[in-house]
Amino acid sequence: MNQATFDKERIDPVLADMFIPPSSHDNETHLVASKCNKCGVYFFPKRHICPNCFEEGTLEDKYLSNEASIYTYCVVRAAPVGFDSPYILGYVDLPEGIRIFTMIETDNMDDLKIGARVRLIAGKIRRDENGEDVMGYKFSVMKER
Amino acid sequence: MNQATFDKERIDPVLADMFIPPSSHDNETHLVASKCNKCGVYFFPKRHICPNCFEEGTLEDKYLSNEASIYTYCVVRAAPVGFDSPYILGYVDLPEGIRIFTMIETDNMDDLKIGARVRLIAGKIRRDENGEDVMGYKFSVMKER
Amino acid sequence: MREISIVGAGMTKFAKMPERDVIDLGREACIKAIKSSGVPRKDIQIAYCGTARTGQLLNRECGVGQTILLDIGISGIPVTSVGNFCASGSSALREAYLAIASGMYDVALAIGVEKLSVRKGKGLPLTSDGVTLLTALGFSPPAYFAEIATRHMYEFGTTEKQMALVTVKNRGHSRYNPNCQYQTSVTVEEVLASRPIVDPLRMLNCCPTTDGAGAILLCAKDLAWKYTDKPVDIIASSLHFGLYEKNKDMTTFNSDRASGKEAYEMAGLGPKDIDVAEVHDCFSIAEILHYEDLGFCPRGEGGPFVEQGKADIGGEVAINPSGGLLSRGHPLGGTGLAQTTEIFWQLRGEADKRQVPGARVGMTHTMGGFQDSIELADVASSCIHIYRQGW
Amino acid sequence: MREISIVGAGMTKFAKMPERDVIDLGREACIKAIKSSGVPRKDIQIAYCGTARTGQLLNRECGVGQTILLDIGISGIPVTSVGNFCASGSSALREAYLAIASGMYDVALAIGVEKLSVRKGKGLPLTSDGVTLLTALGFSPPAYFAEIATRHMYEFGTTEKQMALVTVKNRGHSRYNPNCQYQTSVTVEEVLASRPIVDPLRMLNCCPTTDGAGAILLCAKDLAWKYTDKPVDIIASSLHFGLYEKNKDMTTFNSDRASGKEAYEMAGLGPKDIDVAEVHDCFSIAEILHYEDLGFCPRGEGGPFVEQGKADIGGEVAINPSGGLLSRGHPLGGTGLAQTTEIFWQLRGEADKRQVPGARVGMTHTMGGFQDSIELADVASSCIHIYRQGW
Ligand SMILES: [Zn+2]
Ligand SMILES: [Zn+2]
Repeated sequence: MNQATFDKERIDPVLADMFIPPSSHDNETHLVASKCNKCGVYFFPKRHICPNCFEEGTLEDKYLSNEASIYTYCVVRAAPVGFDSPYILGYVDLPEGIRIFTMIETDNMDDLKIGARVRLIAGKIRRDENGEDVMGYKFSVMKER
Repeated sequence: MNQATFDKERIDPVLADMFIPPSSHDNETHLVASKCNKCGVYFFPKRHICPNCFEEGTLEDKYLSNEASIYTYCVVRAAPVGFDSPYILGYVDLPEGIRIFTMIETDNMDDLKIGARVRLIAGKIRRDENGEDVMGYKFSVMKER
Repeated sequence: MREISIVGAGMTKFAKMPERDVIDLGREACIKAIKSSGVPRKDIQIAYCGTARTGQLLNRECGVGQTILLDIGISGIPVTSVGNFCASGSSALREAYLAIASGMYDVALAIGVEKLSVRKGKGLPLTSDGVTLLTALGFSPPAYFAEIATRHMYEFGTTEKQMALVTVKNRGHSRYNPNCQYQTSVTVEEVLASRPIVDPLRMLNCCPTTDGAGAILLCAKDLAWKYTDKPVDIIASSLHFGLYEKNKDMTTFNSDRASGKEAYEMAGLGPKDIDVAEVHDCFSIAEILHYEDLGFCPRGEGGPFVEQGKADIGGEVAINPSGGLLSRGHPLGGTGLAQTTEIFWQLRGEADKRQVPGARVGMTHTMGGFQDSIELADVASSCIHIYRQGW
Repeated sequence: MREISIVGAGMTKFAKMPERDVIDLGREACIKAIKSSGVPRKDIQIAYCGTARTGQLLNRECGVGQTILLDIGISGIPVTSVGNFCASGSSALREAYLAIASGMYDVALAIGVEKLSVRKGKGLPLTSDGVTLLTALGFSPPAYFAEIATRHMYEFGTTEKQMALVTVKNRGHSRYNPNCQYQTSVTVEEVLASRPIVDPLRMLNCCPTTDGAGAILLCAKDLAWKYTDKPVDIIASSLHFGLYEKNKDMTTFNSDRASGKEAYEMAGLGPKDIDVAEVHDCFSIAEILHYEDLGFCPRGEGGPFVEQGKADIGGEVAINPSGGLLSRGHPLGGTGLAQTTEIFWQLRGEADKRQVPGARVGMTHTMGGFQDSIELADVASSCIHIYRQGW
């Protein structure tokens, strides 16, 4: 998604601290994780204390990789209020040793499979009570080359 | 309260099964209790099974006495939404061996004391969201003769 | 530890009952449990009440147990509310069990109840407590179990037909259980033609929304003979919060494996010793994982296990002879003690046309609940009890 | 029964903290309790979390404990939510105590937490769970305690000044407790001039709305020495649902009398043996009744007891040296384990300027909750623990 079309005002407040949307400085979307400078482990979303080291002050903000692969997925057809069905949910594996729950989009349902490569984007997640788009991060299935 | 001025439509649904408001047949208000035909004990509000006898089918509907005496009381000055402060709450003792929680009204605060005689009436309890009166039962302090 | 026996059990019919409240349901289950037990009410020394959603749905977060007991003439004893998502009723049983095991109490009552039919959003999946982040991204419990199904199908070749067969088996059992919300059989074709909810799960792969209650009277085993000549012993009680790990294998529930392992060790038994089990078939794929996680079959063989009839009454182990959650419905806090009631009846030979022949050892299993974790996936609780004929 | 000791305790400051959520509060209390204890996290085998209103206020009815623990790297153990109105935190401690007493677990964590400042109706009295009928008639907890006050004044000549002196005493203690919401002293005149809430109770007779958490680490006494050379033993734990009776004397709480009697018997001690007690002064009149119901003075003499300084630090028994609910505030599920934390510090001599000299035996007491009963009046739960220096 081009930053020109991305309205930061419409980001779901619940997700706001979890990612950096594209901007005029940086056309990429970034997930913001905590990395422990003692044990080296990443956590997403950010944590208050490293659960391994159990010490204050070992966590730093880090961007996660923007490419991942699908561990599993499903297609939601009976959607919660505000979500347009069908939509895809799944878990994707990142190189930092993290698997995260996310919405997934694809142009072609045939490309949706376990192991498929996906790329982080910012985009519409749902509609609010007024029918306006609510934005967040999600992953998009990459075209095979 | 005269039945002519009592609007049954405005009875709080939560209290509706607990009392009979005055009508053209009967100018009195009545609290409807359960009486166990086995152990003889009264319960108010009505119960589904006698807690003493623990058998189905021993309970019958009975009207309670309309006069009682104040066991204790308080004057509410910080009122919940819909209630007009100040108002009086208390526990009153009935001849059937029942003490019940109720709103109390009086023309003269000097008459409000432990042991004072009170009489059952139907009347306004609170206002709903639209400011309309919501009706129920309460007790009124009787003039000393 | 002290040996503990169940001496009475009772449950309401499970159904959508708009005219009945949660107190009314709990009262009926308690009256049935007490009257079936021969235990005088004055002997009951402590009670626990399991609920998962009465605060949010009915503004009754505490005191449900107290109100139910007051209604049947019991007051003055310790009463505590217990919550653990779908294992809330089972957790109430477990706290009652621990209270007797401590030696401080001899006779306890466990209640589990819920009224789910009042929730808004009819036809939409029930969400889990406190999962704000997940919900913002479109999460629901059926989506979670559908993701598990996708991966299980990928790794082990599990089929939609095998998932359908779980429903077919359990709905078949339900024909003989008047306490179920659904009491009719269905075919594989009907399951596969039912409304898609979250691919690969369809409506008939999902348990329905229901109201209901169960109650269990238990006591120290040495007192059980005062009340009954057919006590059912609780020989294991285990509970585990999910073992949340990075990159956890999602085709298995660590929590269930941990609870199962502990329960078998405590009972001194193994999966082959279980004659009848009521397991948490909230979705048909869940029951397939439970076969594996509870050791009834090897990893990945849950699909063939149901397909070959090994989970039937008369198979290797009778799974969900009551009809399970898929037939009875799933009123969160109500489910666990309905399961225990079924096993109580099964082990006493009182299960009528759905009786598992020769059932001597039984198991109940509830699990569920989600943490608001984007990164770590498991369920928030898994509770297992093992029971044996005590006479 | 197994002997049980507390080896760690922690609490947050109690205050209105709009920027902090219930998980954040619970995490801080747990980290403090664990770090104060020397217990490695892997040794913790079971946990209970007490909350009373997180479902209704925060849509988190189950799983608060799991989420807190996940945040500090603990998963896979049994975790259960416990509710009991104002005694929810104390009930979590009690379940942890029973779990260890059963012999099934050796080390347990009890958490109590609540975030009340999010509730709507600022300045209005907090209502109780599930009291639909009472609420329809204008009920609120301060009204109930005001009715008790009216009758107590009538029967025993208790005065508004005596009630004010409870507040004056507790607010006086609060000056030395940095964990209290209010940390300033007040005079009798200020109490009597404060805003009327429900006659005869005024604003300063009522505890404030607050957020906060406490956490307690406990273990079998024979293991305590591994972790600390100053364990605090729990020598009694009792809980009672009100004894709902017709025409019950409302100047005494049957539930408190039952819990007190049982706790003293279990401890083998009497009221004279208690050096320091944290009791449930939700309203000043309540503390006066507690003096009587817990046996610190005869029936009807609670007013003179406080007036004569017998409840002061240095008096017959130091009541609420922390400042009590009247100073600390009362976040329902948070209160009980803040009380236990205070007693842990008092018995270890770590209570700084509010230290009760020579305190060896302590008590905590929480009570509250209402049933939707027009006819029968009592509170829904009363929970008492007695503690003794364990070294
Ligand atoms: Zn670390
Ligand atoms: Zn009777």
